[in-house]
Amino acid sequence: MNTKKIIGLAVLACALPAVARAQKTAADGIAEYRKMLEDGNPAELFEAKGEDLWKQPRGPKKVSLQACDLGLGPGVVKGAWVQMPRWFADTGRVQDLESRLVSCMSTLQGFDAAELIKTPFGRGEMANITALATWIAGQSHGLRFALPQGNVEEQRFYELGKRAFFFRGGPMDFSCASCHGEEGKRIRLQDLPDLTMNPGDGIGFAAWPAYRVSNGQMWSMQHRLNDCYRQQRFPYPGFASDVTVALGVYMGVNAKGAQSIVPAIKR
Amino acid sequence: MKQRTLLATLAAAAAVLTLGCASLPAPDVLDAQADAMIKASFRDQGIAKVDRLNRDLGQKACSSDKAPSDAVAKQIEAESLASIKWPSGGQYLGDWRKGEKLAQNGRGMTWTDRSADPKSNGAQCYNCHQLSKEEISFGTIGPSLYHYGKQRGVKDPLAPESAATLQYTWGKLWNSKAYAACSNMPRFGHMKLLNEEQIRDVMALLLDPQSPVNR
Amino acid sequence: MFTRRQMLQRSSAVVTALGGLGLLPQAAQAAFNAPAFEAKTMADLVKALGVSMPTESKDVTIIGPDIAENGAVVPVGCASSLPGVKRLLILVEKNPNMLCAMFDVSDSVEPSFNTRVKMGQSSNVMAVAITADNKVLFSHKEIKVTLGGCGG
Amino acid sequence: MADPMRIRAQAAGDKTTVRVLMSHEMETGQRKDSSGKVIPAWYIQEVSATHNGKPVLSAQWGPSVAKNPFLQFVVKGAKAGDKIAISWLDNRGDKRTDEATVS
Repeated sequence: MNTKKIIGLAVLACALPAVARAQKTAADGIAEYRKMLEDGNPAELFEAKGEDLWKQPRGPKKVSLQACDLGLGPGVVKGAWVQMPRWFADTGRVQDLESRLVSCMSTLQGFDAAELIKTPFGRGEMANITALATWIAGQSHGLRFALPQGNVEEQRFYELGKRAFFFRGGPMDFSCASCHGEEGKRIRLQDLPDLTMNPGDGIGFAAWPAYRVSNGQMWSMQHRLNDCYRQQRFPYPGFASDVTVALGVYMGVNAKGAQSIVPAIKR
Repeated sequence: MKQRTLLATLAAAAAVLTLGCASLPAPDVLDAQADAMIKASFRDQGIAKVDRLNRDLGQKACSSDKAPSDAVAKQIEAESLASIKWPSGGQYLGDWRKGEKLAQNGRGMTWTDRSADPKSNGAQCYNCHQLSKEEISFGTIGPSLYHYGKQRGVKDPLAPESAATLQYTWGKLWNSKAYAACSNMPRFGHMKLLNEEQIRDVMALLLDPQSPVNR
Repeated sequence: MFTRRQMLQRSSAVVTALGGLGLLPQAAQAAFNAPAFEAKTMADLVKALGVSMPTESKDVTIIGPDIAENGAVVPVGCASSLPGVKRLLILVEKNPNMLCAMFDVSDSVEPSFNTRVKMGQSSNVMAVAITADNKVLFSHKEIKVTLGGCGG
Repeated sequence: MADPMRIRAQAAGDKTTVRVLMSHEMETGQRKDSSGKVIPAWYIQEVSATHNGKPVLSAQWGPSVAKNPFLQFVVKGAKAGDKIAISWLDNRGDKRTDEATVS
């Protein structure tokens, strides 16, 4: 179309060293793209749904989740996300937000926990758990991660999570650390946070749940971990299984002080 | 009443005692617990079976934030080098155009892939490496391979002076651990991620002076 | 500012009220122009819209990033500073059907709209403005769609 | 019925910026499911807006508008307390209207 202008630009661009140009343009372009998406994150739709689900009487017992204890007392939502996973006395387990929601939905509302856990992501009650997690996590927007480590089980889960993080296996010899064990690396154009430390505000553990642009889905941390393991070419991790919770403790404790920006929007 | 209070006090003290005494297990106990936890947490899905969690010597030795001992690293490298299958008929090079397609393709071997046949897999090169100046979307986990052949002085890949580079490159693609025990790079030949023909195509991409890598 | 819940409650109450009165605004809308949305070329598109081929104009603006990290969601905007614009279109040249969105401009809104489109590959993206006196003008920009992630 | 929209309408001077998020699949009709069957097209075709009941905008969309669509536009003359209502209609005949108060 405007051939002259395009040629002009091309000539100008060629004056720069090829690689440096590609690098700068790509990084700037991606930053510009991400900025344009910030205003109007479809995650808001899931937050609104999650808030409704929290307050609605639901399940066989027709009660709401408002008596659910997320670690800060029954019904306290604000601040809960940045202190999870943590140990819960009533279940005697270290739980992340989603495994805790499964507990509350089964004890308070009468849902069958085993059924909930085997529901695929994005379907039925699992879609509801994701929406709930999105709203609950969003209520800690701007707060800083401070997972409790006072209980020995919490400490043990950190150690187990660390071992899981470095566990190398599968046909491609990948571990979590293959991609997330060093600073400043990326896959294609996507920056990879170093999850062995606090990678910074709103990065890594502090950026999920997030709306995934690539498939238009809302992804919780459980879903994020599940797909990491898929890409790692591992077998299928059970929803809320110990390995996923332990990894949550490892990454969450490492992220101490990082500010949560969730719900985020991601490629 | 008094007795009940006493009992309660005792119970509370016992609880405190239990908690207070509870301490973190020793590192080797934690190692065993982690292995058991991992085993219990995964299940088969499609082509991704739980036997993928059974680690060989190298995978096990490289499953920590600490590097393996020199002796173990040497053993892994020696065993890996010995395992390399060199190309049939000494033919190292295929079609760089097919190689570029493979380099762009990051698919294969996940539980959502139907088949584990190498023909359905990509070589994933761009995920971690820069290869050409045309493709700006490349990863940085591995070093840049732009001008890979050119920088190694490969003017004619079939000339005798190119033989050592050809051999090393084939070996690296077949079993990267032959040259670095804990390399992040998959073992494409050894783990049957790519077949010989596909590796020849990737070789051509890296070494043919006409490929986008060396142009 | 209302809380989200208040807003949602309001929203659903209003739906019922408007629906009951038969006042849902879409009743007033024109029929969907299927041929325009099925057009594969600019010639087909202008034919479906009953207008002439567009000419390039700096009075029409297309907004978008230079690079899209993912083609599934690409933020784009169209605007015009021309008086008497009655329609603004967003087009992606290399999509199977090029027309993405068509906005009818009234006196009560600014001739400027932002939305997000899907792009199958890197392409020229255009904003087209049609004025009340049937002038058809456009501007364009190239948006590069990158491959990302592990690709599996 | 479809999930509610998120509508934010913010006045600055005599102009109100309206941002809308709609919950919709926006299926193109060009994708196949895992068994190879084409997933039928399902997308919003018509969008309209009213300001205190008076139509101010109508739009037609194709399936290449992104999933969970976002729309931003500016209404002239709207002020705090006014009502902005948005409606959509998809190719299956499903529809939804939501309203927000200008802040």
